[in-house]
Amino acid sequence: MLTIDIRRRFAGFHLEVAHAFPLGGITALFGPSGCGKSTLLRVIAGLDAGAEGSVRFGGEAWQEGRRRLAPHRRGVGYVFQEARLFPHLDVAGNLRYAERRARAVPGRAFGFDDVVSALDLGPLLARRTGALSGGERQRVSIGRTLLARPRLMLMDEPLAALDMRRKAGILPHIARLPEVFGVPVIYVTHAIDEVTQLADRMVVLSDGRKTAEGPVDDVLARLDLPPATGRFEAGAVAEARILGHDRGWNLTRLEVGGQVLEMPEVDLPEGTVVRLRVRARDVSLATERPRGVSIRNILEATVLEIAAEAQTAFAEILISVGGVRLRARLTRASVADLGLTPGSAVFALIKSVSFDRRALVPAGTGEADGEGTGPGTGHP
Amino acid sequence: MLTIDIRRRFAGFHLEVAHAFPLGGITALFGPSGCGKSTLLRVIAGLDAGAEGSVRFGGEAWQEGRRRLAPHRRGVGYVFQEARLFPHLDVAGNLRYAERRARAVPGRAFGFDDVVSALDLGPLLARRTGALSGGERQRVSIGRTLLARPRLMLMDEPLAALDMRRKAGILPHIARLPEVFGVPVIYVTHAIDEVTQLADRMVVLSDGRKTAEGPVDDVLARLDLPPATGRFEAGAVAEARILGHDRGWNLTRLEVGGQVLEMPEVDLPEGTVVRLRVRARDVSLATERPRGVSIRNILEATVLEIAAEAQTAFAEILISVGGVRLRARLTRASVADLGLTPGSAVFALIKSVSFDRRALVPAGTGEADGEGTGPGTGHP
Amino acid sequence: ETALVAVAANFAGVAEELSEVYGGESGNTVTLTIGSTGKLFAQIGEGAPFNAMLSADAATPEKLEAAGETVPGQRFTYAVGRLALWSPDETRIGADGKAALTDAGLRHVAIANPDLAPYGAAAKQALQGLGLWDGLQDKIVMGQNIGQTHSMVASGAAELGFVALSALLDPENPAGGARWEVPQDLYAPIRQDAVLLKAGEGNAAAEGFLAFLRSPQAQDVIRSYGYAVE
Amino acid sequence: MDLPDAGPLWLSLRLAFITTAILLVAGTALAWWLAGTRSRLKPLVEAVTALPLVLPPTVLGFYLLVVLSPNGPVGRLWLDATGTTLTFSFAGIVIGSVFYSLPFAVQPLQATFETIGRGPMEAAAMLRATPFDAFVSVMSPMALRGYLTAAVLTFAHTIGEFGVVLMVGGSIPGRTKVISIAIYEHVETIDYAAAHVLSAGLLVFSFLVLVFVYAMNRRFPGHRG
Amino acid sequence: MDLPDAGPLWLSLRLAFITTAILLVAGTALAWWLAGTRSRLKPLVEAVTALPLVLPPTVLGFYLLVVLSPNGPVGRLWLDATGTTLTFSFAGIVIGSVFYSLPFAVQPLQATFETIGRGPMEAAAMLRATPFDAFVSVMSPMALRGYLTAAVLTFAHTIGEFGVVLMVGGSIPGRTKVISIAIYEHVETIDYAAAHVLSAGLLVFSFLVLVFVYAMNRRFPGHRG
Ligand SMILES: Nc1ncnc2c1ncn2[C@@H]1O[C@H](COP(=O)(O)OP(=O)(O)OP(=O)(O)O)[C@@H](O)[C@H]1O
Ligand SMILES: Nc1ncnc2c1ncn2[C@@H]1O[C@H](COP(=O)(O)OP(=O)(O)OP(=O)(O)O)[C@@H](O)[C@H]1O
Ligand code: MOO
Ligand SMILES: [Mg+2]
Ligand SMILES: [Mg+2]
Repeated sequence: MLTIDIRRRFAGFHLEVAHAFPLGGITALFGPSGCGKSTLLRVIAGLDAGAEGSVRFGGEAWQEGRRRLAPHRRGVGYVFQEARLFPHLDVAGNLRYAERRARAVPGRAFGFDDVVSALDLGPLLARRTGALSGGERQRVSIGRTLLARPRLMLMDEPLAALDMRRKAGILPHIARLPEVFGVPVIYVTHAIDEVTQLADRMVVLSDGRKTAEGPVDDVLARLDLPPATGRFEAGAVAEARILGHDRGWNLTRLEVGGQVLEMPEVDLPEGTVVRLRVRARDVSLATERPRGVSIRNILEATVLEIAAEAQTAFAEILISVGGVRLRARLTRASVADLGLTPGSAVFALIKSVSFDRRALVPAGTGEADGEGTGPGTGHP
Repeated sequence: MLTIDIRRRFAGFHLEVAHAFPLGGITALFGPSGCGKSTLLRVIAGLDAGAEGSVRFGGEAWQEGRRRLAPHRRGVGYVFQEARLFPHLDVAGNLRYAERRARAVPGRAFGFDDVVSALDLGPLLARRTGALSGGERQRVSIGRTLLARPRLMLMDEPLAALDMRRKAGILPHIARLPEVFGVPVIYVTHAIDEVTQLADRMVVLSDGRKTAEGPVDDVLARLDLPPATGRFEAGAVAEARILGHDRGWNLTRLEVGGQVLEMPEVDLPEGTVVRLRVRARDVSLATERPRGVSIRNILEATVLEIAAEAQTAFAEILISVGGVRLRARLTRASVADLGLTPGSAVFALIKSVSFDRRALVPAGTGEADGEGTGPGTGHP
Repeated sequence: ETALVAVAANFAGVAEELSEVYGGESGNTVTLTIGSTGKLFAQIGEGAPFNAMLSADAATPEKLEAAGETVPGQRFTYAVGRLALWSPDETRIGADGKAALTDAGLRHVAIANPDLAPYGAAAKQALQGLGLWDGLQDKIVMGQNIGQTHSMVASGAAELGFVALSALLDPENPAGGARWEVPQDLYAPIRQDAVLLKAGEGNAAAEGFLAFLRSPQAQDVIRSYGYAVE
Repeated sequence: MDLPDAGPLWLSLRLAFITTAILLVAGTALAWWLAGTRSRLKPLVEAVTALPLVLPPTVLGFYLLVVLSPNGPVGRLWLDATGTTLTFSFAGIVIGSVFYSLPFAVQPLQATFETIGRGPMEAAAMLRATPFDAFVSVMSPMALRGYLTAAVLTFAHTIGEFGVVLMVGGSIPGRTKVISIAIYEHVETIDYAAAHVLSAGLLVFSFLVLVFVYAMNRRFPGHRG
Repeated sequence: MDLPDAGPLWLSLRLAFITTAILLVAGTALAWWLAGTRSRLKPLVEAVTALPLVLPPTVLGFYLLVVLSPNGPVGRLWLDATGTTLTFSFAGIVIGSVFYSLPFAVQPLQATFETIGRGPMEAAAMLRATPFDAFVSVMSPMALRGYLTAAVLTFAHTIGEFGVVLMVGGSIPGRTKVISIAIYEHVETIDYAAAHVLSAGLLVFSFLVLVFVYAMNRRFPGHRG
């Protein structure tokens, strides 16, 4: 556990957060601009001399009152919002800088070349850092931090400067950090799609206070969060088992709540249990089974709960598909037209094409506390 | 027209672009990290001493060969990727700096307070720039540039550091720049949602070359672009007329191709003609009219064209709704199951909730060349 | 044996020649260190390793003796300096130096600082004797020592200056231009005294060199530079 | 002991103020050019600006005397133009001080400009600031610490220096006899008591000025990380 | 004319190298402390570091002479420890030069450190670099331009300065008679020809050294915009 209970006061801004971060997997730190995300990371890293309170990393006291363990002894990696490459070194120099200072991690070697190829840094190695584009800079910064083999990665909006394809290329690497290195990640972002793709858990900050925490989907589904938090992306996660593939149509069949569902083909063996994210806005409901529609997934379901959102066109319906809970986002008008009430038997319509690559949630790397077990721990 | 035909050579990178930017509306400059977007902006702004070729802004020659008009005489505003606030001034000082140097724009006053409230800068005014969060910095930078009342705005990923709500708050202001100020905008981004929400036209750069250009939807619909460009967001834009509002259900009715469509309520008077973006993946097709479904918009349509994407699950269908062209994204399996062929009569199913606030395209400020007509032009 | 001898700047050229001659004859080595008289006084007070001092005045050796820094009874006048009015411009000075000093076109007269340099004090006396001191106040510029004064004239910045005659007569490097040797009755003799310092007690080279200074051979050399000897 | 004459102190302060003012302006121009140029001459010019330091002040003063005297090229022009000589005048010691202290102004300014880089100037140009405007309104306040360094080094050095001033100025009371010369004279004439008083006064005075300057700099910090 | 004696030049170079080396190290420590401290003493210490400049070199030399002589506190200690006197020795003129040139090292370094800010040090700490490591491997190369300025000012000033060295060292050939004193003496003793030769040689030599240094700096640029 990384247990913090800290206060930081600026003129006009006051951060006060107590939280226990499990040392495993990826925790997203999510919140609007100016809510204190970067400040919180700086306190954890030991870079903020003005913070008070306690920060404990497993058995180590990193901060107690105003007594702080020096930042460089904490073994945290920090991908800064503004990259902070060393201008006097070229790209390779920046990477080697970190590599030379890394602590050996027995068994799990992950060398210079691996990082270079994973982040596609090869063509940049001989470049001056001043001659990098914004996105290139950020990739180098991520690579540099990886090569230092930290015990805890703090990442401050590392992908904001990257395009979708590059993002897509890097996200899986970040997602695998906890597994590959045993290094837990605290990941600051305001992009909800990054949260949903990467994180196991999330902590929502708002104006210096923690307003929500928990597994990503639980948090996203909470009705009391401001809609801009990502209502549009909100949904539910269902456990599903891969039944088989239809290579001809490039489809994969899954079993969800005893029924069959199809999605664009994924490269996983039959029988694998996956977590499937279903966005509420991609779910329609029908009172009779439609025919001749392109929508391939028509699941029998029961309405559990209906939450109409006043002053808006929308209502959110919680349904059960053979015990698996999903959410549907409809207009209030449709709810009325179809006469939906809790208990109604309905058909849930889910377009197959609505499952993009974000749909499969990484099979959570376990919330187990990693202290002393991860390869990166055990040294001061 | 801003007509450029320029070359810039770095070791290992070569930018060569000829293009004519209409001086009206918003042109998105889109492309992956490192493709040369920032470099191109710098050449237009006159900040790159190493570029060759010509840059002409209306009747003015900004660059001819290596002879360049000094950057400060061009009257361009530039929101830099890294904000570049003046550290010796507080936030108000940064804004006033620009304001004092602005050229008067007769008639269309847009003062300090307007910018401050539009960008929610009030609480930051007395702050040192060093005490701003990443997103706050970027908002100040946008405000500062606005206050200088440029003749052409160059924006380099200005919203990358902003959360969705703030983004949503600022996007409309950026979208209205061409109207309110008569200032055309060239907007660099790698976020396809910003392109679709903001831009009238887009130019796609790839490795220093222009690979596509044109109206946003045409470009996004092009099948030869790499899928990561934003296939997921692709769609079509339909002209629609507002028929009326249903205040009770918070819905707005529109006429599209002679048929009626409902979307979450928008605040526009009856009779207004708008451009409505319909994402291909939100459109399903049916061969018979479904009943008892929550999907409110069921439009009669004809299949015009079917493009199956080899090796994927997907097919893209061009349909006509009373002459208006829309796109639908289905699985290839469904196309086969429904036996769709060009000419098939179908029903297009479009969820009302699929229209978020991005759906309404700003009614393009006309592609007319703004020279001498815009209030910001006419001075050197 | 070797000795370190501190020498006033105006005598440095002569002292060099003398030390060579002395070195050749005695086998001792005399190393010279050059300084202004005031500076040398301060350094000696702080334990400078000088064995002997050839001062530019008589007062400083007296003070040193009073302060107990010297070997008593060894003080003597090794040279008497002479003052000259000099200009590199031959037409500036005719037979009568006073005329040159009252010329309407004269802008600056350089003298050494009378408070610091014996040659300066002498120049002041001479000007007072000529009745020109008050009238020339506007035109007088001062070097801190006679060397700087010489530079001011040599560079042409001051048209005229009171310099050491010895500097004009340097056999290796005779100065051009015009000079007027200031009549000796216009100023008190510029006695330059030498002393054996405590650090030089028992130093054969230092004692020998001081003795050599009084030899006729040395006195000839000294005279050849324009000094008088007693 | 009498109260020491305040004349040399005022003269020194005037000299130091004027020299510092001239050098902050001229040094800025030169440092800015050096920081921005891609000319192949740059290392040569940089080397030349440091050269005045290499010669002993009195010797440099001697050469300046030659150049500035009515027989020299510059002095001739000045004489023709003003009817007065440049040597042994206040104007002359200002020129001498400016020349000698040049590196103390140029070098810190150049270093600061180069460390700041062109980014802020570009940002200002994009807000329609002319290069001059941008320099005044953005670059120089950002370079405040560099200016402070340049000013302190130049000012203090001009107060303390006397070799060049002595030679070029001729130590004329009320015109060119600055405080450093006065103190020097007291030491040379073995009037240590007067030297102590003057030195102590100068040190205390300078210390107070410097503390004030640095404290102000702290209250209005420029660009700090 | 004979070839001038090369001894004083070597002595000057040794003195300048040693002084510069000492000051780059000691100046770094002081400048780093000043750049980072929030102590209320900061403006006082900053003012004190500039003070050596305010006194005329000869006068400063005089006070140093008093302090370093065996009658003074420091000189006493030195004498007891080494059996030699500090005054009129090479060690003594090194101390004098270090003291006098302190501002030329501290001020540009501090200005550069402050302009760079703490960001890079933080980034290095996050890569497990100790503060010392981070300083050596990140801050100092980024501050290259500041070091260059400090080194050039210190080096050139030590070569050219003679007041302090003359007073403390006593112009003893082979021990403390450096080139600047030699040139000064030639001028004072009206041996202008020798002075010209030495001055020209010194200028050319220094110029070449400086051009080389600046050209290297250009080829391996540090942090530029
Ligand atoms: N040194 C400081 N002095 C005063 N206020 C500060 C300081 N540093 C940060 N703040 C304020 O604290 C708040 C939190 O800043 P922080 O950088 O943690 O935000 P953030 O959540 O990271 O935002 P963003 O997503 O925009 O980067 C902001 O309002 C910011 O202006
Ligand atoms: N001064 C330079 N010297 C050499 N190469 C450079 C220089 N500046 C930019 N480049 C290279 O030119 C290419 C284009 O850079 P540019 O900054 O225009 O990219 P970009 O499209 O803005 O990328 P991003 O979205 O990451 O900001 C990159 O490969 C970059 O490394
Ligand atoms: O040699 Mo002196 O001390 O200038 O008269
Ligand atoms: Mg932040
Ligand atoms: Mg860019």
